[in-house]
Amino acid sequence: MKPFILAIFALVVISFGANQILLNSGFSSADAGTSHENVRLSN
Amino acid sequence: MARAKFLVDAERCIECNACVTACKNEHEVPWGINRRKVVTINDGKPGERSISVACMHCSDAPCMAVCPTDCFYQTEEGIVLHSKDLCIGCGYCFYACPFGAPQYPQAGNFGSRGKMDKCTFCAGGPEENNSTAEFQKYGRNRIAEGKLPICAEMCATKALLAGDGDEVSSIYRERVVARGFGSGAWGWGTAYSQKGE
Amino acid sequence: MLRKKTNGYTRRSGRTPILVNKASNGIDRRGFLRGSGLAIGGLAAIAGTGGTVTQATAQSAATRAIETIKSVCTHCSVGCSVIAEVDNGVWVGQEPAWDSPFNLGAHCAKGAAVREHAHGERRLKYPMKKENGEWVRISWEQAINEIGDGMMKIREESGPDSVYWLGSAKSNNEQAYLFRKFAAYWGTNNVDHQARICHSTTVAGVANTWGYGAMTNSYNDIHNSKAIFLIGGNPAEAHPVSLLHMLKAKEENNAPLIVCDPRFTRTAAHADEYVRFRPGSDVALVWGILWHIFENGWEDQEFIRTRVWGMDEIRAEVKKWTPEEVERVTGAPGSQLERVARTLANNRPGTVIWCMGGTQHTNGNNNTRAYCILQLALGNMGTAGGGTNIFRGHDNVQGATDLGVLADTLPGYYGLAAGSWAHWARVWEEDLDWLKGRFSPEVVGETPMMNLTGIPVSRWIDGVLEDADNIDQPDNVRAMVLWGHAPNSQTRQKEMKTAMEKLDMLVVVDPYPTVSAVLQDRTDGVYLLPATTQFETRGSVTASNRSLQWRDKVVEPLFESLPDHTIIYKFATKFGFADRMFRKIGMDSEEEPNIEDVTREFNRGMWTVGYTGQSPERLKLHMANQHTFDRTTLRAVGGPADGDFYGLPWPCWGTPEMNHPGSANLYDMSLAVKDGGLPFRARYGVERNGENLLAEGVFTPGSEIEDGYPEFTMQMLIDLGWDGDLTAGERASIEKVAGAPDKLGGVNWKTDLSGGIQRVSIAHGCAPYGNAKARAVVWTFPDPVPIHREPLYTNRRDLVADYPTYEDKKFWRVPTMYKSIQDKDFSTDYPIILTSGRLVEYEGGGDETRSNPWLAELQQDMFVEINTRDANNLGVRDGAQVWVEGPEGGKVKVMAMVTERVGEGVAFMPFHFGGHMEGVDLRDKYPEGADPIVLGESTNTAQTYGYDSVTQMQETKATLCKIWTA
Amino acid sequence: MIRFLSLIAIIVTFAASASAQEAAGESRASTGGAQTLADILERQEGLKVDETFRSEATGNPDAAAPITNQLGTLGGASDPELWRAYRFGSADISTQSRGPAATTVIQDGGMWWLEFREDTLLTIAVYLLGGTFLALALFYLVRGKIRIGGQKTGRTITRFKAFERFGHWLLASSFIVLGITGLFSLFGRKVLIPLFGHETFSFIAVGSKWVHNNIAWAFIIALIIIFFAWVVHNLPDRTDLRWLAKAGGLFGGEHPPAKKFNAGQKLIFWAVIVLGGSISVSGLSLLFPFEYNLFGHTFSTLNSWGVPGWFGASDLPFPLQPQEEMQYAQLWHALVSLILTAIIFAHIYLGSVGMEGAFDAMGKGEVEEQWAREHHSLWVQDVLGPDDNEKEKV
Repeated sequence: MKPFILAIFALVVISFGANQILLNSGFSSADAGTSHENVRLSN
Repeated sequence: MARAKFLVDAERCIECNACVTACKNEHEVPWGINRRKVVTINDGKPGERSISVACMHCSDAPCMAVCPTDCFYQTEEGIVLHSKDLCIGCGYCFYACPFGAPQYPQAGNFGSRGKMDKCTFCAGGPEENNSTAEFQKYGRNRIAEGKLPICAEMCATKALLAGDGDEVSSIYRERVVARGFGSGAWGWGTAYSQKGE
Repeated sequence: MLRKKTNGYTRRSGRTPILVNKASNGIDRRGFLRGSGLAIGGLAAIAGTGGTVTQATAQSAATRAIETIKSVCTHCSVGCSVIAEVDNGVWVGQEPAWDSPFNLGAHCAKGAAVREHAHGERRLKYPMKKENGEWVRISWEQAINEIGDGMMKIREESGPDSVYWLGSAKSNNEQAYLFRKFAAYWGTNNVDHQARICHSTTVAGVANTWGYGAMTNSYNDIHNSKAIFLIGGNPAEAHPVSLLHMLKAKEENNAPLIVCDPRFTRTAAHADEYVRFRPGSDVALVWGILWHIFENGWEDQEFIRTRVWGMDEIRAEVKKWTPEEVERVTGAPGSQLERVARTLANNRPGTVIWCMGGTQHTNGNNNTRAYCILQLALGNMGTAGGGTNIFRGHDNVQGATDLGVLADTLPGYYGLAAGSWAHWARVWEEDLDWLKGRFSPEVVGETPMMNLTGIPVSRWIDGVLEDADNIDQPDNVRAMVLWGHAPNSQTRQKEMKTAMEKLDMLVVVDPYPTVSAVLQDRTDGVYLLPATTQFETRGSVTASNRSLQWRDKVVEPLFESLPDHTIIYKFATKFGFADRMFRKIGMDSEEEPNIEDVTREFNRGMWTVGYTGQSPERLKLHMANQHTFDRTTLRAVGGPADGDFYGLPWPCWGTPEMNHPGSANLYDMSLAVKDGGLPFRARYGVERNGENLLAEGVFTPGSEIEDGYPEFTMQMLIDLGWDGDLTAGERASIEKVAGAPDKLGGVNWKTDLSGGIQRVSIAHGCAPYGNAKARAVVWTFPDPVPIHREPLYTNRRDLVADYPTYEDKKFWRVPTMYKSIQDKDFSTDYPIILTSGRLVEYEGGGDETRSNPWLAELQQDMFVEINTRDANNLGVRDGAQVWVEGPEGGKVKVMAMVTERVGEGVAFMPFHFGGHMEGVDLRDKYPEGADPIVLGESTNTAQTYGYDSVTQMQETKATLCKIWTA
Repeated sequence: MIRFLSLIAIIVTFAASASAQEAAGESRASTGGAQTLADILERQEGLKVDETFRSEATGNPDAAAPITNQLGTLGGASDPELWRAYRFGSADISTQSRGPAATTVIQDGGMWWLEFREDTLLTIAVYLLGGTFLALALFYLVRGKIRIGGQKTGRTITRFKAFERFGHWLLASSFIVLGITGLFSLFGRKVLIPLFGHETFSFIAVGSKWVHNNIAWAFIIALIIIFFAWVVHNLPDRTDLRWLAKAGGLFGGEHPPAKKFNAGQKLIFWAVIVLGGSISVSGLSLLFPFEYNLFGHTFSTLNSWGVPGWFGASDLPFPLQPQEEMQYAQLWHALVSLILTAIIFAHIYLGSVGMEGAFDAMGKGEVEEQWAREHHSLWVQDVLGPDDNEKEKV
């Protein structure tokens, strides 16, 4: 049964990991709609 | 019965983007979200014409039909609004919308596109009229104040008309007659088909 | 499911269906709108927020009332009213200003986004100085003291002329007036502002043609035009709301809209006729049109006979401009110009509109006079629907010009002469000798520095860089004060960088750091002082049509910023003449002068242009009753301001008590002077070479002199026996001005502080300034008859021989090159013509608008427009990065926009960008958090030398460049 | 003047759209190229109307007055013609808005898509999944549990290493969750909202969407693991033919010899790899909207091969507007997922209730030797070498 438990665990880890990565990889519309070399948005 | 409609007079639109900034100003719309946009045909060439596009508040709105959580509703004036509490940001309304009106805080990553945002015809949302909650989620509710959408009200050349459809169309008719040329009516048939009425 | 109107989530308490208010005041508005063709559709269904307080509905109403404050947009010269909704001091919303006759609720992208000023995230927040290369925050006191001491030191060593006071078209009238007065008290004529590089050639050319250098009619009056001839302008982007009025004429009068421009602009996209011509060949083009008019006898002979002098000399010149020659020079086909001429002849009155496309040339004054002559020939002057509608640039560039923030005049265009100084000294109740003492004792030729024209803003860098022996002042400019000026709006950026670094001290007074903060590599001696925007103070502002509007304060000054007049007071105090300068002006607070008092002070002195009747009270009355003014005539129909023209467009003669309505359309002889009518001004004497310069038997209604007449003096009143009409008080005042009985007759309508002479002459139906002809030939100018001259940097070497530029000369204190540049041939290395212009989202140097996220998002990349054919020949793809280099070596790295908008061999760049220098991003040089959202190369880094032969206007519309992929 | 221009344009358009002319016959000419009564009636009946007479009437710049002429600025197209250009996506459009599909002014695939999605797709789902379920139930009743024929040896042999089982379970668990959450978003509005109401369902939907989008990565990873773990054992060979011939002995009779994986398992394997792969790819294009457009290109290729023709169908739509790309991606994703789900039903059946001793393979990894001999005789020989009993029996 160990591999099964392991798989479920991996499942959870991968899901949360993926979500974190995607959230912080510049997919916000603000990022997408910005010409980065000429623009500074953040304050 | 009033029927809220937009109409763009391309003979008049000068692509000044007042409608765009007025909207951003009125509703504090963040960078990257474009409830309204101005598109130009034949830019820089003879025949250059522009129109201002936002949610057309269709009679038979595809977004309402497709929404998996059924978060849209239509007011008595035919204004298509939605509840950000119910919205799950799946993006389906964007795929269904003929005019590309829905906007999302997250461009990519379907996983977290965030709550959909779109033109409300300045009619806010389901919350209490002019409440803080309503303003934060949907922006000002001008309709409840007896006013009309700010984009049309501030249009530099009165090219963008908004309000009761009969009113708007008769105004437009007068113009075309005065002009003696140029039928600039746009999007009417597509957005306001009689289907279901 | 689909058609569900409501569901569980659609509770809408107290909702108001769109049509609820329809029955109320919707009807009459709609009625009006239908008539005016400005119908705004469903908007008719609105309860307008006319009053001062809007009851916000639902919850908000329960807790508070939102105050609505009326101001005026600070971007262009249309003068759109801004309705600000303020909630406990916070600017929370903008409403359309339906009542404003100028914008009827409309705004452009900029006007619709002005509320961002109240956010001011990227504003300059407190005084700063550069210390060993770092920005350091300092207190106002420290700033004023350090700057003041530094200037005193320079004054000791090099004289007052070594400090340059560069003012602004962004000031309101009161601040502009104080600024000019301040420069006078400091003791220099080295004071100037943007008008120099915007419409100075218009002011000079037009004023010397018929008297006043301003828009003769109004945006609204275009409603009456039967034809619209627009040259060198792109109002669809630069003055978007003016299109509201132009399109009305186009649609309702079927007035043909003719656009002449090297670019197929967004305005041209709405034109009936588009004439593409080579940049810098305006005179040739206009003469080409006039050629057909004269050939076919379409000119208005009677008008010319009675009201124009010198048209024969023009005919002689125009005769040379056959269709073939015109096509050779301008590239515009003769057949088209023939049709344009016929259109103009068949549709009268037509209006002529021009902007910086016509003014910014080495022969700009020729261009502007040529446009005027076209209208004179057609007899379109002084009539509703006609006139020269010159669209000014900045919101108050007209006012700042009128109030003399210029190196060559005092407020009211009083020239730099003993008499003028005496006049203003009387207004200021200042000791003239003390004032003289403030100036450098040096003399240039016969002229004392006090009367010597200063260095124009376009040349301040030469005032720094030029060898001191070559300039007509004791020493170089050593301290530069940029008070509301974007340096990137000026050509020769690289030389400006050098100049900024050579200065002892660089002072920037502005709501934003501006490019001045980052252009130079100084490690110290730079001060940034935060000024407020016009929404944080109050005062009057003059729109392009000469109407004055009153701004109320919307919000308190942000951060540590102060209004300009307060900063002026601080400096005046530091220099020890505050009590003298403000002796007639009350104080709102310890250091803030009372704005209304300032208005009243210039009311007492601005007789020449009739800035005397516009008291604060009258202006506020107009703002409060905007709805009573007719949208076309601008005249109030009933109401408290009954009969007035909106904003009392100058000249508004006499004292406020005289209640003159202002003059909506200049030189309109169909109205009596007391009702706003006027003839042409008698400004150039009564005769020239034995020919009469006064009008021939034409005069305004009710004029007791039924012929031309010179400008009024006391002597004239006496001779006419009208001096008896003067009140005792007026006579006393006139005698006081005269000083001695024998000088009494010399007092004239411009120097009489009582306004009596004006009042009496108008009472007798006469214009105080006389009744004369317009002059088509300005014998005092380098080119009495406007002629075509090739740009300094021209790609048409074959034309240089026939149409050479001027000889090099020295004027405005600095040596100026013409021929010595044109003699060199750059056309092989730099084959493409480079021109520049505006974008709708940005304004001026753009520091303000590029800091506004709502605008910045729409224009994030500086670009250059290249014609498709050129692009393909150069191997440039749309969207690619390219280098654009001017013949003086300045180059910019920008994005290519391949388009048909520009013709073959022509490239265009907008001038609003800054913060990049030759490919280098200067963002990190801005003070923390004060960098604009969008930065980009300034076109002026590549733009070149070249200045108008009369006004030193910079040449930005016709130079050369080469382009290659980066 | 403009009327004149548009007239020219319309005439020109006629020449251009001759085909449309024939289609509509005289009547269209009689309306001056505008709608005919027939068109209107067809549209009202929701029939497909040939729009070419409109879509091609978008003016003619070549017929325009040169720019140096009066009205040359209008560019040879009347406003109605410009609107048609907008409407049918043939306009040369620019905008300062940077959002996705910003230059698509009108796309009309939406209605078709959403109707297909909530009618056809749902029907397919019901029949496919329901059908498979019933079939298996029926099979169970008829065939019952497939027991181990011979005497149990009590000895076990290792069938799957821990790593293999890990991969399998990662794939299995993620697939099940994805399947369920996927069905939520598909059936939510029709089934769950009426049950739970809007707020509750929205809450569920938010969660299931989050889960669906993020577990997807686990699925993709697992897919890769099992592919490399088992691909060698799943290459088809001769034994598969015999196995298939005897239908794997599912319906009684001798169990045909098989290696580690019998043909049936191989089919499952490849189904999972191919369909699962396709689901992953279409899923990615849904995860990153408008980033990867799969269908426009595919369709044009298929058209170029004339594939639609083989089925007597008209060409597949091309080019596709951005939104349409996403619509097809969504439909494909759902459709293929449903098919795979059905297949996996069968797999789960056999791996659990359907067959005695099968589950241990993935559960423990150890299988009863006798079970192995019956179902994977050849594999057992590889592992243990020939067995004596075998000879005696023969």
